[in-house]
Amino acid sequence: MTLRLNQLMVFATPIIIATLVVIAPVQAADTELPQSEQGLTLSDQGIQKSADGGMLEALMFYICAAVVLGSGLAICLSKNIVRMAVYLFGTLASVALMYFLLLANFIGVIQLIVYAGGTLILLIFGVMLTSKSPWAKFDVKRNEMIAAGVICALFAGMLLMVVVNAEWPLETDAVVVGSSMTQFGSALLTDYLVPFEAMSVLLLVVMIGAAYMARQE
Amino acid sequence: MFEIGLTHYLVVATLLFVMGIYVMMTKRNAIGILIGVEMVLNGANINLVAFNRYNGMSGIDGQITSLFVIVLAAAEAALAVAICMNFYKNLNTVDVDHGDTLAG
Amino acid sequence: MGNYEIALCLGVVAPLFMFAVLAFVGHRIGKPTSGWVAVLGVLISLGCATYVLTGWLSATDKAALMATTGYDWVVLNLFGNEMPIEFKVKLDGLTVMMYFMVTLVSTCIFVFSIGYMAGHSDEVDGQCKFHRFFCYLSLFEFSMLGLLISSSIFFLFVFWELVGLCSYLLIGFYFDKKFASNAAMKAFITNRVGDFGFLLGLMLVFVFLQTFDLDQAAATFRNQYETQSGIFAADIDILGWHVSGMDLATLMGIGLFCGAMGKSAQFPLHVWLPDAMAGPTPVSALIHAATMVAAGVYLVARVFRLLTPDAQFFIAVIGCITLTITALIAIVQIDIKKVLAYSTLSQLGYMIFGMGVGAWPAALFHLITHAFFKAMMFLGSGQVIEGCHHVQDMRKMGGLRKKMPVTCWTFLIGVAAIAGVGIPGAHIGLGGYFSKDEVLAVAYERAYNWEDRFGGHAAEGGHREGDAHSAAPALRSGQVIFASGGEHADSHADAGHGGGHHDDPVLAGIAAKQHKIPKWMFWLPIIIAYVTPFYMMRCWWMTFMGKPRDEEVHHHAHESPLMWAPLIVLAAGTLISSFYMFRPELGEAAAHATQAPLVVSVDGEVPNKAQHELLGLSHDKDKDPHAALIGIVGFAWVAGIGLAILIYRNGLDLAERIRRLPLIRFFHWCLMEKLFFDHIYDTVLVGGTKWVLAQVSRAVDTYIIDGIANLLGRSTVRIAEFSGNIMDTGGVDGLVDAIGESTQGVGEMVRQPQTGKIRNYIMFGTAGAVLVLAAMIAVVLS
Amino acid sequence: MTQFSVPWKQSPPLEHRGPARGVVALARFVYSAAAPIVSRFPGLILTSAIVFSTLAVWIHWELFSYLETIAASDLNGTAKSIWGQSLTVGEIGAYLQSNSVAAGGVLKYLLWPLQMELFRDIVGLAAIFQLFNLIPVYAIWWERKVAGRIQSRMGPMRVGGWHGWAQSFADGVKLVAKEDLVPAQADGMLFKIAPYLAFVPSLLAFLCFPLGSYWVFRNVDVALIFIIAMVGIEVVGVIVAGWASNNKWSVYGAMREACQMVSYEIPMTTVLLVPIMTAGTLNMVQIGDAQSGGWFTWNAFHNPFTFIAFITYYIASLANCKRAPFDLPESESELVAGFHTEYSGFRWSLFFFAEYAAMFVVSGLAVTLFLGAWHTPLPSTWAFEETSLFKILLNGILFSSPFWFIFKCFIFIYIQLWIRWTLPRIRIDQVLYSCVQVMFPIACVALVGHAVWMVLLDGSMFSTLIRWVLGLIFAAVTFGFLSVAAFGYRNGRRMVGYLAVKQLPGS
Repeated sequence: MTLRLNQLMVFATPIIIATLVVIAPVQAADTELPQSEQGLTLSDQGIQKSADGGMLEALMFYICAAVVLGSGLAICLSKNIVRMAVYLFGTLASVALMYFLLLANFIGVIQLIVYAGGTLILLIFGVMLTSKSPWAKFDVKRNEMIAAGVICALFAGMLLMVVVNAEWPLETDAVVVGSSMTQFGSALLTDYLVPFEAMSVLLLVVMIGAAYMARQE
Repeated sequence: MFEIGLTHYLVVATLLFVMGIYVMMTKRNAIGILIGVEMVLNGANINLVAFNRYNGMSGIDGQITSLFVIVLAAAEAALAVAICMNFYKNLNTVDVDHGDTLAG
Repeated sequence: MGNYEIALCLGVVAPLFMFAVLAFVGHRIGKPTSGWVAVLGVLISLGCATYVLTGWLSATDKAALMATTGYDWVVLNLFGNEMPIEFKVKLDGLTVMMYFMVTLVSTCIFVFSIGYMAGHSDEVDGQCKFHRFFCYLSLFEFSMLGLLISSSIFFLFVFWELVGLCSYLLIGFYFDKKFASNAAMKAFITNRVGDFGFLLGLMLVFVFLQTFDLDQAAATFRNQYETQSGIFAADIDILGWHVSGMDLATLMGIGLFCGAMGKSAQFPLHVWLPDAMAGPTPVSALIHAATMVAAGVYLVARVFRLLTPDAQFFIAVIGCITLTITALIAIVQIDIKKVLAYSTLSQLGYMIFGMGVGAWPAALFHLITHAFFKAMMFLGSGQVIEGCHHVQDMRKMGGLRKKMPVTCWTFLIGVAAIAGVGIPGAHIGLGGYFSKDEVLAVAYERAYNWEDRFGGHAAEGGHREGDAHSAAPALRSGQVIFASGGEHADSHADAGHGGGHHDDPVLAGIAAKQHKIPKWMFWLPIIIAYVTPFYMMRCWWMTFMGKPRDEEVHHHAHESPLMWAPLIVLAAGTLISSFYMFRPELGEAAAHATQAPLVVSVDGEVPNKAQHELLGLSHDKDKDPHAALIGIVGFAWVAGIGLAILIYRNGLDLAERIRRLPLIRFFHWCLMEKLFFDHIYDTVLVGGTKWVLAQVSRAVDTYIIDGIANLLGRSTVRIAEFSGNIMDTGGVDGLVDAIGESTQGVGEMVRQPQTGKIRNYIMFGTAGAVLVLAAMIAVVLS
Repeated sequence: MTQFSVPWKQSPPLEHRGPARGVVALARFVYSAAAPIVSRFPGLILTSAIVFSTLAVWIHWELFSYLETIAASDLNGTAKSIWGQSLTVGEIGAYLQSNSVAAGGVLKYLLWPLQMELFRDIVGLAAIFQLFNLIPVYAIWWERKVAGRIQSRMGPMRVGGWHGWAQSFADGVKLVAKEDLVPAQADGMLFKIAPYLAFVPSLLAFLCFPLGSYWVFRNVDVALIFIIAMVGIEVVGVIVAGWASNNKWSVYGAMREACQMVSYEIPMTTVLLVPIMTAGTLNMVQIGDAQSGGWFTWNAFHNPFTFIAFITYYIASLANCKRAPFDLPESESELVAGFHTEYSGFRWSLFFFAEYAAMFVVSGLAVTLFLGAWHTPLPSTWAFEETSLFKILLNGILFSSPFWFIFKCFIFIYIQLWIRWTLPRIRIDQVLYSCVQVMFPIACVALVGHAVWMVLLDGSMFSTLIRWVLGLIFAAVTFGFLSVAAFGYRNGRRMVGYLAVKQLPGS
């Protein structure tokens, strides 16, 4: 009977990932419940925490950024399409965590349910439908990779230069109350009604078009 | 250092964006290019939400725009996968370099 | 929402639900069952209608019931002020009565249809049309009830179009037969003509009154008249024709009436209704006799408060013409359904005429009674047609009394009702006896008693309005409005008994403008009142009495219980509706529906002695219109029916001999040709359009296209000579070669980056972006 | 250990090294020591485990609120930061002395760390995690018992003494100890990471899941969408597992799972909008508290459309946690266990943890959104004033408590098991047909109809009538079911034999 240590690490893994989500100020926007009813949830300090307890937020942010950039780099370097999809899952999930950090809960969960739950599965599905050998590798010529790397390095350098040196006049550290469902609903049905309807029409068209294109003759 | 501001998020967004472009350039698999597109869109989205958080006002315009971006990305992915399947049906591969039959 | 509103809405939605069920799974439900599904839907509506009716009749504070809650369907921002289009349930006596009538009649007709369509819904392109028929019927039921409960002209128009659509679908139900589809198209297009006028009127309402709600519109209208603002202050040019004030208001009223003209087939647009008989007979009974064609009258009743005296006079004239010519045409028809169709037209003419002369409750009362007995007669004719296997020619019938007794006697009740059988002087009679009598009584008032009723005290109002003649009637007119029906005083706030409006300057100005209708507009309906019994009796006698003229038709004739049971119900409805069941409610509804500045509503019931004194009317008997009418038209039914029996007593030969008489022959020919309306329309409208189009296209073809072609040809020849001799041999070749070479070279050069690989394109694009960014940064830094 | 000749390179068997050996020894020791005890007092241990865990959470909550009162009473009442410097031990001690609490000297050292949010979160996480582990363990054991009953056999009877209640623990120990096989042709990294991708989301779904109006670890305003997203993300692990196994059956299972999940999330989310519209919020605590007025105020009975929505949601949720009759991805008979054909040992058990946790989650959603979350049929307005611990307990038993929530959830889990062991599996095309052409239209009808209902006749006499009628129908059905079950239980053994004979061919 052989036993491997990494099997026992499984008990640590979910705890770590869970703490990521948990300690993030997810519930910042939840201001309806009075403080006494919070029970185990400490959501009543969510907002102040994002204001003064900067250490934790910084820690969270750096972890998220590390996961985003790490998995992005992995996508760049990987040659296996399914692995790329799984790395993309890491990217999407940690971007959702970043949304939580930015007090955009709704966008975060929408990112999770639409991107990670829908789009990603669609991608993997497409991979399964279109791959002949289990993992076909399409190698790129080295000089192409070098050229692409150089161009992207230049691009990134310039963009970073702009981003870092720019004086953002709007940047404040004001405590912002996170978005609430009410805001979203009213905004979508008043100010953004036309884009909203256009979006629905577009989704219909895309559905029909995709079904038409992917049909089997 | 411990004070996370707008710039931190913008840097992350920029790097993600550029990585997406790199993926689009160097992956010959059509789905790989699609993955690159998704990364680019995510980078843009982080910008939107970050500006919305740090502009000192309590509006949610940036978040709504990013919501639209996400929806569009889903639609685009569905259509792109359909295109990939047609590509595969016609050329029997998903290598986009074989898609140059119209090149002069 | 109150329970009554919920009940009304439920009654409207139930047929819609059944429509959805039949539309989606109808073909699975099967042949008899889908019919019963539709019947279930309409039964729900009937239950709701009964609930509301009982509640209404027993209600003490009806004003409270009328106050219904609405929901803003959409809010238009118009001229800076917000104008909500509100969805709101209209709940008043008229709605309740009509709702009950429609649901009751349509329940009977639905049940009848199950028996009727069993033999008539043949397969078309592989699928049975049975469920489709009931699908359409349910949709029609929904639209009709929605039309009744909608309280804003906008939604009224929406449902209006919906019933038009249903009538189109149902007339063209046998769309595989040419005449049916043609009739459907004819009906639809004719209705469009009317609805165009309706739309114009709607736009005027929208622009000037700036509300679609009926009550608000009426209030605004009255207010604008008082302050001489809004539409009365308007002053516009239409195609150089200068229109202003009262004329514009009149135009608005006439425009709204145009819709009614189309739907209820009034004089210029009446041609579609006879052809609409191409549809199944239950459809003719439900849509083209009882409910939809009456919707026009209902519309006029609803917008009554927006009508100016001129508009009313126009309506009266139209109704008068319609009822005359159609009744005359009906005399000579031999198709049993055509006879009924033309008599329907004539009765509709009566209603519209009554509306025009201001007999608001009388016209609606006639509408309801007519709905019952005409639906019954149509069902009877359907029974006959079904029994005789699609034979509609009355000359082939006869002697069906033995074969289908129930149909025969119920049909006879209908004939009696439409002929206005009754004992004059006593309150004993059948539907038409009361309702038509009221319409005629009002016409008599307007034609003869007008000055006598109002001319008495010219002195009082003299100082109010300019001319002494018109002011005094104003007072009385105000009184006459509120004297109509006894019980308005409690139901309407500012309606005092009698002299409630003694010093109302608004009303003072009004009756001055009310026309004293010319005598012929009273006498033509009288004559028609003589004609009506004749042709109805002729129809009945030719069908049921006498000896069978076609043996095998007579041999097959039969009737089925599923189909004569509704006849019994409708006959009972006829009897009940005749005896003043609906009358008081309508009289009361008139109080609310006619509170308008420009309207003098004369209730058909002539005031009793007390009211005579109250109104200061002259007491002498010959001024009592009813008394007068007894002499004039009281025994018309005896004459008409007697004449019919006399002629058709034994067979058709006597009628045939009469037809051969020289002058009669000419008239008969004209009437057989329906007074040439179809011919005129075909030649003038259709032919004219075709001719104009032909001319235009021919002109374009000849002068423009050919001309251009010739020009091009000639110029080409010239240029060819020129270029061939001079240019071509000259520089052209060298130039062409040069261009070719250079194009090739450029192409070679440009082709290099066009690798056709999308990744390279992305790369180039990014490189370009990098360059642009670099340039921008350089600019910024420098 | 004999060497089989296999086409791929074989990994050499490993000896225990380092901590692994210690862990194995520890597991052996624990089981050998615990077995005699647990087999003695099985029922006691079973109940006391649940009761004590709940009590522990409750006590923590009391302590936290007590500490909050201390912090509120503090003079320099600055906001507590995570590092917890705001309250020193001395201040706590002073407060305790001022309130003359006995044993304050010891208590202050115990109270001090509790003000650290990290510490609180760790405690809460421990509770959640323990719940998350207990539920699948007992659900698996229960499924085996139910299956046995339905098939007229006994199910596990040995391990642990009373009805083999400890069977799952024994299986767990066995699975941990089994060898961790990775096929040589498989994509190793993906193969190893896939079970975690399936396991972690279904754990995260518990973080925002309220067991009671106070019993929620994170009270998020978007909890509902978060949970649905987690249930949906779980599928990624399954697909990756099926793909990485490099096995035809597994890939089929994975693709089936992909179509099924992506298509069934549409009607499920659509009908979930109905209770959201009713309650007007996405916060599950508020949705639950909105249904506290007795059983006829539960969302499922609000109007016919919500009832339709409830049924539709339950069917869609079956497909969503791939239970029968929608268990195509792991159909044993066709696809040899589908996506986890190649898995063994601990990674295999992770999939089962994830699946049973997902079952609990979807049942919990059904209970919270439709069937009056943690409330009893009695209206909460009759509840006592919570003056004493006894009255608190009485309220919990009579009116609302996590016990009721878990109880309802297990009823629905039982229905899932019932369906699984009763209905046959349906074909994949039937699955997709029933989603796209049956359930999605029904869902849309329910949504639109409910919206119209809310606009037109919400709060009218008519709607109240309808609500009562529906509630009474549901109560009658429930009562009938319970009576039948009671009859079956009273003469269960005879009934079982009777059924067995009845079902025999030729009887």
